[in-house]
Amino acid sequence: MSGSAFHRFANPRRFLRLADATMPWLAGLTVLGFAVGLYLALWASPPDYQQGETVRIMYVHVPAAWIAMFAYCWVGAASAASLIWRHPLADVAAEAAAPVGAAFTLLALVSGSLWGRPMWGAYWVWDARLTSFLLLFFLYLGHWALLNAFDDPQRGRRSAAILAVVGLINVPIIKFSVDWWNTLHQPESVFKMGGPSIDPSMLRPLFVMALSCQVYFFLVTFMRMKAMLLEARRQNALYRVPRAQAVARRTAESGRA
Amino acid sequence: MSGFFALVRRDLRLGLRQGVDALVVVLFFLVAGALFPFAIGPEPERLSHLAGGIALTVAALAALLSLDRLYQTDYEDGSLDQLALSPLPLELLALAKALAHWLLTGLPLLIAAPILGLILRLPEAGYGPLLLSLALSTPILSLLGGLGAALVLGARRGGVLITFLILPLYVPVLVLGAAGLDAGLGVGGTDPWLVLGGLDIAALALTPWATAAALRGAQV
Amino acid sequence: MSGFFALVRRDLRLGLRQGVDALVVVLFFLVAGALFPFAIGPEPERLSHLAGGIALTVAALAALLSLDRLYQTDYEDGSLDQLALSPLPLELLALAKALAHWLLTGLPLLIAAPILGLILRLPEAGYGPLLLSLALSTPILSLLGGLGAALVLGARRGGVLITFLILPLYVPVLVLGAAGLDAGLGVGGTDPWLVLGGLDIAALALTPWATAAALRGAQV
Amino acid sequence: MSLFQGNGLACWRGEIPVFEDLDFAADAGEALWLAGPNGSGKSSLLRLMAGLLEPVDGVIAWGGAPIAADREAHRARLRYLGHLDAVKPHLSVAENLRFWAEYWDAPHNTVAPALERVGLARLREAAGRRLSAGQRRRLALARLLLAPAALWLLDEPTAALDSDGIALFSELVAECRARGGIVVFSSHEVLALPDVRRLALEGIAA
Amino acid sequence: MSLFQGNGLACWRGEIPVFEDLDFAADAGEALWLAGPNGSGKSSLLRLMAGLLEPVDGVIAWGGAPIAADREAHRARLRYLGHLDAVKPHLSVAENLRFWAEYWDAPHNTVAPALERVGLARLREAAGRRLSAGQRRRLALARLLLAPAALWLLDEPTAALDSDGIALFSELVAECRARGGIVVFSSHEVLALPDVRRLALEGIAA
Ligand code: HEM
Ligand SMILES: Nc1ncnc2c1ncn2[C@@H]1O[C@H](COP(=O)(O)OP(=O)(O)OP(=O)(O)O)[C@@H](O)[C@H]1O
Ligand SMILES: Nc1ncnc2c1ncn2[C@@H]1O[C@H](COP(=O)(O)OP(=O)(O)OP(=O)(O)O)[C@@H](O)[C@H]1O
Ligand SMILES: [Mg+2]
Ligand SMILES: [Mg+2]
Repeated sequence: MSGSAFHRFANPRRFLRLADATMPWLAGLTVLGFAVGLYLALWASPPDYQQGETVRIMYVHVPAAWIAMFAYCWVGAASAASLIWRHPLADVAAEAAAPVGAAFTLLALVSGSLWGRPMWGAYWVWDARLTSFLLLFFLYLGHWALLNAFDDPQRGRRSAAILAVVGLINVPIIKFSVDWWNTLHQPESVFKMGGPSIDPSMLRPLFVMALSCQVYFFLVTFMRMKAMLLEARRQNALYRVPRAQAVARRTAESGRA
Repeated sequence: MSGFFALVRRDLRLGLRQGVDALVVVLFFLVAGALFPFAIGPEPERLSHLAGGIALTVAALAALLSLDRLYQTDYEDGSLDQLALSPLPLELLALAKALAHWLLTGLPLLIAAPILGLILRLPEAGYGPLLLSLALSTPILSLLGGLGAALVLGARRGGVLITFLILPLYVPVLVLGAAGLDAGLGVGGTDPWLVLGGLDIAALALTPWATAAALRGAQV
Repeated sequence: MSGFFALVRRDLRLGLRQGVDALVVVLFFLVAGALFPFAIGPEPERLSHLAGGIALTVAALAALLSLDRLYQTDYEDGSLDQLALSPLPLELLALAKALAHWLLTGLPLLIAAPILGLILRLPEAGYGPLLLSLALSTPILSLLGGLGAALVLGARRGGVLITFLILPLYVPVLVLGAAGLDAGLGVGGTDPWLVLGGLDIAALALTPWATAAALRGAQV
Repeated sequence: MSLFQGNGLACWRGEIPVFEDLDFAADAGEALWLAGPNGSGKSSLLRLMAGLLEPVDGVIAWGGAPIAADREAHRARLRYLGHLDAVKPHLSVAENLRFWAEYWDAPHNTVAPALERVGLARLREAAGRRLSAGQRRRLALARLLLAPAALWLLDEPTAALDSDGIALFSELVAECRARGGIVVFSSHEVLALPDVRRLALEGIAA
Repeated sequence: MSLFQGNGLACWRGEIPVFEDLDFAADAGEALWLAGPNGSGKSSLLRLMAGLLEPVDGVIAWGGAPIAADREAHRARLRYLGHLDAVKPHLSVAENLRFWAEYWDAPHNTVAPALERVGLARLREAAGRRLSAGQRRRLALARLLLAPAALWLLDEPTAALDSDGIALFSELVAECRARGGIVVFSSHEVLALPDVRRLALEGIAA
């Protein structure tokens, strides 16, 4: 579709109103949630019997990992919507959420590998879950790189959307194959991630943190969407031209022109 | 439908005319593969165990070499407009392009693979599985590659970008291919190849649509 | 002389239109390198042995990926005529092109190599040699590659043939680089690097002339 | 209500409006000349007509049915000639044309006459990259002769053509119109063609 | 014995003779118009004059000295404009021109006025690939304005230009000649330029 459609139809007053209405609440919830969550995680929860204090990394690590996966589904779904219904809002939703998801993925990777140092004595281990996350991170980066690889933003959005959808189909395949690959070549890690049972005293802070991250995700995404829409509207106004001026004069004279 | 084969024939002729692409691919395949004996130090037993995996990976990288040209030249000299303006649906166009790419890169790699096998001292039993894994995985690479090439049409730094987009998606194929090797060497069952075949069909069914969509997007 | 730097700047800008592009190049190496474990297994000791070879392979891949575009685009859009019609001698033009190419492919690799080493579990002692080998071999890849790219310009048969004499020249370079790794790990002497350094100087001294000649040949 | 017409067309390239609320109409056997300064949107309009671009607003219809409804049919009925000649440097002149013949299912035996007609018979075996600008343009024109099409969309067809070439072009147009075909072309120089409708674009002074 | 002249020139492209025993001569302030059918060798002759091609026979001399004797000097004194516009699609209009200014050591402050002159000031920031054919040609013309050159070699400079563009071109030629520059250009359409010498090529009917 021609690049302009983005501007012509990007007139989502309803979304902007919704965003303005919800964002204060989201912001408040985020602050509150993190305050409580971090307190529970860092002070009010016991150290792990075998991991000691390092277990507290989990309260950052696991929520980050969860949100990272959620965010990718969000991006994929939004992209699919933009390809099917051509609604620019979907484009914006995908474009806005992708970097946030990438950030959470990176957080999971870094926190994980910091965790791995004491656990596995190495910053990086080709553990199935780590690996599939590394790939997820690459998918995010590919999406982002494609978005920015063109002089014409609309072109970038379109390509990135297609890539995101293809990736969405591919993610489960990747996960499956990597797990299988990892069991094929017996992994040398003794520690099993997500051990059988986690003590409730650890679950509570974990969930509070997870919830806060979720809310935070929506907050940042909405903020970015709003900013992008306002920018689009500004440009749109920039190019609005009086119709009269635009009408091409048609001189249909027969005989030699 | 005749348009389909006409396009494949043309791309083959152009590929062989210029000559460079296909041969660069094979040379890279052999040269890069030949690096590893030095890197590992040539202890046969370790090498032979890795040979198949190395061959598969290097093949994947080699196939990427000629990708960014796949649509770019047609895009720049106006041919793509003409191609798009024919009764032949863009999906079939994408398929034809991918097929031509496979014939120009995947096939030569299959032929060169035994040579690399020799260099890497692949055990007798390893050749069949290696060829089978290659034969099953390279088509997916061409199909995915075609998608990548269409996605980056008109972008900067095409080649590198394609690689970056395609490889993460390609990992499952690689894993299955390698698993096939071990299976062939009697480590596991032979199912990896079945799964791989399934992926072949899936890619064959889906990528042309995505590629066509990407090509339409390029007409801005 | 200002023309020299203007050209380098332009090629860099074309390659790295935005900050993103630079990052993409670095990531490209990680993706390509991270591909190997999937085929050859995650066992650390195995990977650590292959790390060097993998890095060099990826280096060659990067050098080749962007090569055919080095002069082709300027040739096709008429820029090459304009470039040739300036006070700047063609030899310096060739040098500028090769330099830009190295800055776009060689340098990022040097930056990415340590990370690659990390995920491939390269032993502590390996980093120095790896970087040194890469630093010494990548410039030759760019210089030789530039020559090859210039030779295929007119794409007259001759050019193509000579290119196949050029590409194999990659082999000794990469092999020496690999040998350097072993040397660094105390397997052999350190002479490989001396030889590489010698080759660097030779390439720097000779390829610009050859490339310039090839470019003049393309003007038929 | 003519055979080929567009109403209230608006076109944007990138994020920039090119023209808005533009109408055109052509009936069988008519020729439409798009005139206007550089950047006024002639090429863009031709791409809209070909379906290579989507109008942001308005509809283009053939025989009353919007072309967006049945793209295959529209593609099959038109021939497009852009600023670029789509000549492959590494294929010979004959190979270049033969490919398009095969690709469009045109009979093989149309290739040689077409080359003859545009005056490239002598260069049949020459590689595409040896052609001069005008010769390349003639090769592009030869594509029009492979099979009769109901609609010709030609973007500056006479660019780089010498006087014979322009005369040849006028003949081709006349023949196409005699067949009942519609010819839409953009051109800066005034071509001596009998009764062409002139559609003047000014573009949007942004 | 004029400032810029060639005697007994023979040119082959590939294995084919294009023209033989061709002479031309131009003095300071003169303009030479190369006319001839497609494939007659206009572009080839311009490439010979620029030193991009070697004549098979004959010599081209500037001020009596063969240009082959001192290529650097000849390159430094001429500006060449080919069929191709040498516009980089991924650089903005301004960046495109600025690069050539830097590359040719022309003062930076010439870029903006040049763009102004050819009417691309408005598109300063637009990427090269967004330009229309004529806008691209105008950008190519802008290169001529970066620094005064003694010799302009222009291959169909007015291709794709609208009437304003052609008027602009005539002005540029007049100014260059007033400076004592020599302008050699090929063109199919007859341009309204005061006293131009016309050099007709027929090419070799091979
Ligand atoms: C780069 C490194 C790592 C990455 C990318 C990573 C990734 C993940 C992901 C994606 C999850 C959530 C999966 C799910 O719940 O379905 C997760 C959960 C978890 N990870 Fe990691 N991990 C990494 C390193 C580590 C390390 C080193 C440890 C411990 C030594 C660890 C312990 C855990 C635990 C305990 C959970 C929660 C279990 C569960 O909820 O199922 N992770 N990790
Ligand atoms: N690169 C080339 N290699 C070989 N032959 C060429 C090349 N370029 C042109 N020719 C041949 O040389 C002859 C003259 O070409 P040239 O481009 O000089 O003609 P021209 O007068 O510029 O034609 P036009 O008016 O179409 O631009 C043509 O017959 C062409 O086939
Ligand atoms: N691919 C593109 N992307 C974005 N904008 C474009 C693109 N092509 C053209 N434009 C812009 O659209 C406008 C119209 O371009 P178009 O090529 O239709 O003009 P034109 O009438 O054909 O001009 P010319 O006579 O020079 O061929 C121009 O201002 C140009 O800058
Ligand atoms: Mg146009
Ligand atoms: Mg010419």
